[in-house]
Amino acid sequence: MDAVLIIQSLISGIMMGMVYALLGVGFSLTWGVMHVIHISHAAFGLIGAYLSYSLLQYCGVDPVVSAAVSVPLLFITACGLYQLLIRPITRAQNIVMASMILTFGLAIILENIMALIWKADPRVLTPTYSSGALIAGPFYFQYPHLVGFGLSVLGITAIYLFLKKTYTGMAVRAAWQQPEAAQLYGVNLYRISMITFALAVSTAGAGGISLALLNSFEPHSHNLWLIYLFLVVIVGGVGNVIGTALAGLIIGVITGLSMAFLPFQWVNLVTFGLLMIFLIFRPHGLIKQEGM
Amino acid sequence: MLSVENITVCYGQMKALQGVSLEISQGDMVALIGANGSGKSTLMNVISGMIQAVSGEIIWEGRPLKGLSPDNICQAGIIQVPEGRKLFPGMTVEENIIMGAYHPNVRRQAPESLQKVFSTFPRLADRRRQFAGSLSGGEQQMVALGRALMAKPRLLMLDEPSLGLAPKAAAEIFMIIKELNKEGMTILLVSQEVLETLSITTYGYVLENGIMALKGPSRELRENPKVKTSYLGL
Amino acid sequence: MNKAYPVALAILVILLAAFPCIGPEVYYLSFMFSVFMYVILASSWNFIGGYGGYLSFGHAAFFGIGAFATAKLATMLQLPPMLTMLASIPAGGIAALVALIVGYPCLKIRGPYFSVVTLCFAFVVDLAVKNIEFLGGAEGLWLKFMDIPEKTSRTIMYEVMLLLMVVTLAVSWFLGRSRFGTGLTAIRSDEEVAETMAIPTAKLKIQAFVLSAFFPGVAGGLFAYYLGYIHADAVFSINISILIVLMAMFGGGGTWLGPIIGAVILTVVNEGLSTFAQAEIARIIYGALFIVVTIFMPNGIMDFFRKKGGKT
Amino acid sequence: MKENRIKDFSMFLITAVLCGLMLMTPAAGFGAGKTIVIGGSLPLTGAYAETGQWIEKGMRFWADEINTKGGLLGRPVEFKIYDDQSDVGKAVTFAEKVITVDKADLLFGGYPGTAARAVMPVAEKHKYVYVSMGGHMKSFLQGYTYSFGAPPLMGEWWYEGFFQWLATVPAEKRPQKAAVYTINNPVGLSLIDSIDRWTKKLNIKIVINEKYNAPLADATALIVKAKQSQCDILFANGFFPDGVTMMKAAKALDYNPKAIVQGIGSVVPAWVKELGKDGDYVFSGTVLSGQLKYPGNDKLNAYVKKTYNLNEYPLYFGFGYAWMQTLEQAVTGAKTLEQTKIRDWLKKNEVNTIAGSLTFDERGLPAPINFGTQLINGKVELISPKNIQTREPVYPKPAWEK
Repeated sequence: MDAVLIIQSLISGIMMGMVYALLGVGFSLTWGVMHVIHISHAAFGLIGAYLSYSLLQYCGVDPVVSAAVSVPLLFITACGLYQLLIRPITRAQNIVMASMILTFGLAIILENIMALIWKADPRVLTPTYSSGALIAGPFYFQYPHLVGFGLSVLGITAIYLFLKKTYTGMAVRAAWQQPEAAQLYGVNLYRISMITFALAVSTAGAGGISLALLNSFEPHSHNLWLIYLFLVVIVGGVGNVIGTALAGLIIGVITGLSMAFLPFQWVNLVTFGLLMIFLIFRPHGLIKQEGM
Repeated sequence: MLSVENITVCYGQMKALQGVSLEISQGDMVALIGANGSGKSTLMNVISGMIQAVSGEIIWEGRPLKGLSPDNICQAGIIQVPEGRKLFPGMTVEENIIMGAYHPNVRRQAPESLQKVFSTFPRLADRRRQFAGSLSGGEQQMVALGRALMAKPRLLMLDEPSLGLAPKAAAEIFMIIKELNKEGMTILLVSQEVLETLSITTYGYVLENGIMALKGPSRELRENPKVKTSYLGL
Repeated sequence: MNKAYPVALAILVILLAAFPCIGPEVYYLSFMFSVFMYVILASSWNFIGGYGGYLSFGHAAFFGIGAFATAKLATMLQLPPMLTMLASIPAGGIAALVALIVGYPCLKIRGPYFSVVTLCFAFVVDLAVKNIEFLGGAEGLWLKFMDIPEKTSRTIMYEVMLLLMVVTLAVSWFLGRSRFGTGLTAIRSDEEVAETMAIPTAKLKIQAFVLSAFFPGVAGGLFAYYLGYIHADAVFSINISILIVLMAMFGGGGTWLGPIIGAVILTVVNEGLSTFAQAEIARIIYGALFIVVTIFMPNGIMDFFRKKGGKT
Repeated sequence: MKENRIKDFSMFLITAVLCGLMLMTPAAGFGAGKTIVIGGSLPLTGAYAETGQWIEKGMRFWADEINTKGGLLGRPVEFKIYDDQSDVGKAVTFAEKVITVDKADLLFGGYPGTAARAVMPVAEKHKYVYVSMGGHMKSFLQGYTYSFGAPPLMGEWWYEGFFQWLATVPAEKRPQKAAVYTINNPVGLSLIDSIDRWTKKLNIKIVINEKYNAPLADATALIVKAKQSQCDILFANGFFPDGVTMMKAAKALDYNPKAIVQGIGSVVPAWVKELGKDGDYVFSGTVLSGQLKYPGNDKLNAYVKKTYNLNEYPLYFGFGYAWMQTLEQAVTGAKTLEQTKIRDWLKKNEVNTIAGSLTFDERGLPAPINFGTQLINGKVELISPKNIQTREPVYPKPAWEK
């Protein structure tokens, strides 16, 4: 087994893992802060992907630039959806279950609205640089992967800084760790939940764009994406931003290494098997620490 | 300044508070005592807006508070230090304290307030980067107090500040509370350490099974035979 | 205890059993077959998910294991078609055995982590079946069909599935009232407290998990036979796993009637919608159903009607 | 408690009534009237939605055409199409519904892969003629007598055209080493057979022969391996998503084999539309093509040009149309709607479709049909056999444009 193959496959594995992490980080937040398991999270990611596809196709806007359009758009939409759908179920005895059923329904609706608007044909996001690569010695860094990776690192860093440095971000963490005390110090839980939800949905949009740079997508692709982001979130520890990023890296490394060393037929099996074993031994994810 | 009038609170069929009234005026330090489950924390939470009363009024500086949400009440200047401190365990000491200044009214003065808190509790300044969960009980209570001070309270409500602390730490906390009151802060103190509480407060209320059983100046309450037998163990 | 209640149920079961006698078209038998199947899946998921609060997201794995084990047994032993149906019972046993092995480490994990471990497990089984030729491989397996008229064979399948459903529901009903069930409910509300109350939590959980794997295993065997050709994608689909959870929770988990209501409503509505509306619109209406029900009945349909019932 | 039970029970009754209502209504809708009802299910939503929707369009085009011509046996035709949500179980149930409840006069065919495999026995048991693409060779070896692949999508034949052309290339110019990557499902596996056969014959060494499971998230390692082993022909036996991932990786990693052969990913219109130039020079096969000189193709091309702005009708559109043509001719030929007679007619006679003239053997299959194709300048060109060639293939494949 030679080094070039191993390193090359590690590189692309890690880049891919980070994209999953960006897609997962918002999922992790809504789950941690609001106890809402947001099944339609990946569907919103797919909307981001479709929006940037349309913008590229009809206006020639680069996907990264179009993130600047779709992210705020998703933010506003999510605020409305929160008020309309999520807030009413906060009175359920079991928010986790109620939110899962509700957002599962939402995912079906979104998928079919996308199918009506963009049709069922598969799409590929092809900006001008879509199949170029940066060549460094024997290694190739594919531009779309690089851009997706960059967008992911940027997105995750932004979320991290938001949570760490701003009052609103701190309120999000506070509301999650100790909702009662947070309220006593002036945190409006509904407002914070709305912001968390909207923020999560908009990062999903950015994550969707990144992932669309890597793979083709169809209206039902979100089902597949959901599985990966579930894994990233659980391995990283729910609500843990740094953990999610690390989990993305680890999943990338596992995939990369198994691609290099195993027959391809066994790659997915080994990835899921290892994750299962990992979860059995470290059920709380990489970092068992509440907060970040 | 604050008057609680005839408050009744129900948990399902059970009445937690029944027609409870209480009065606090500017600069006072008032004690609220009672056995476990007598409804002290419930009263605190009603004032803070965490629990809605079935009937009764709460008047704060001439305005009714009923129906306001906790964050609005916080904005009005009523700050509670909850029982068990309820710090944010995954945040550092500094972040915990800064969270006290979350409300936009006080956010601007946060840097100065932070300096002041650190000068009041120098020990916290050394540990500002540590996670709140890793501190000792006494230090945690200081963080909780510091966090409350950041919010510039006009009425500070302390729920069992000495619970679970070593005697020395408890004494220290009471010292600080006394000091705060001297500086002019209005305080409502809930505690099971009846003797200690009644000795630093000016006025006291005694809750029994959700009913305000006794009230009067702390000095008198200390001499009250009923208080003596039930709470002071004399 | 209301005596009219079991009697009414018995009548209902007899009516269902007698349904083929009035000579319905084959489709109705097949459709009822699939309704029964989902009732079995949701109800047996409910043993561990509803009563015990351990939300397994990989229950399709046991369904699929049952299906493939049945097909494999049938082809390996050259069973005649009628015996193939009986082979679904040992196949259910195999599913239960797998549940025992997997459940031992997995049930130590709580909450959403358990859900994800079971999700991974379902993928591992799915991929293992596809990759290992012996287990069926990616080509899938064909089953021989009975040499009797179609209507007769579908009637037999219908009755067998009905029988399996009655057995599953009897177990479910019994669970809800037994000490076993009470123990599971205690685990759901607070496992640590349950432990201090000397409830053998580990044992109960494993038993419930194994039991909840057995019935889907048998149902999977019958389903394989119903399809005539099985492929991993058809029986291990993540959609089936999620659907099972949703059906149970939709109706109201932790009650024996909830999963039945959830399974029946969702199956019937989905089938009905496919008949009446344009494909995408039908799916959108179906999705909206979940949203409306959750908003108006956030604790499940059962709970909603219980409360209404309590008030009147 | 008693109150609760009664409530529970009433819930039960409500559901039962609801259930009954749902089931009764559709049965009432269709009478034996004058129209000929052609029923079945298609995956209109879910994973195979794209395929299903194109098939539906092709079928509806046929129906409009025949209805304007005065119908089938003088009766107008009408479709009863259910959406099976890409679920095999549902496809089977709906097939039974169409046959037993809707009492459809004819059954229409389905889509590739597993669903067709499960519906074929249903058609057989109910003695309904089932004209579809079938589920590759294995499904036609089960002894069904009512199923016809007319034309079939046969993975085992898929590369025939390409290999026949490759055999005409002088030996020294042929590729020497092959990398074969196959998606691990019935479609992918059915492609391997012809590769094995032909590479032996043409003396091409298979250096890499691997399977992968969908989803293929990243193809970097696959391409690096092929590149390092200096494979000069790449067989990417997969669907659209993994096909795209592989093409993008091949270009980014600057892997330039003499030929890239793709399974069925490159036959959908999205390939050209989405990949543009990067999708060029890919070899594949086809059963149908708008460029073949069979009658009807021009008409279909004109229609898709007008309606969908496509230069050539998509494969699955053509399939939908061709199956209906077969069914139409069988019904017209047998002059009846009796299924067994239609079947017997099909076994004995020839049908003329947009895929040419077909006669069926015992298994319900025509003689192997396949045309080699290559994408050149965003257009699917036929390269083999020689008599239908629309363009000389571009070989070896030019290096990637950077």
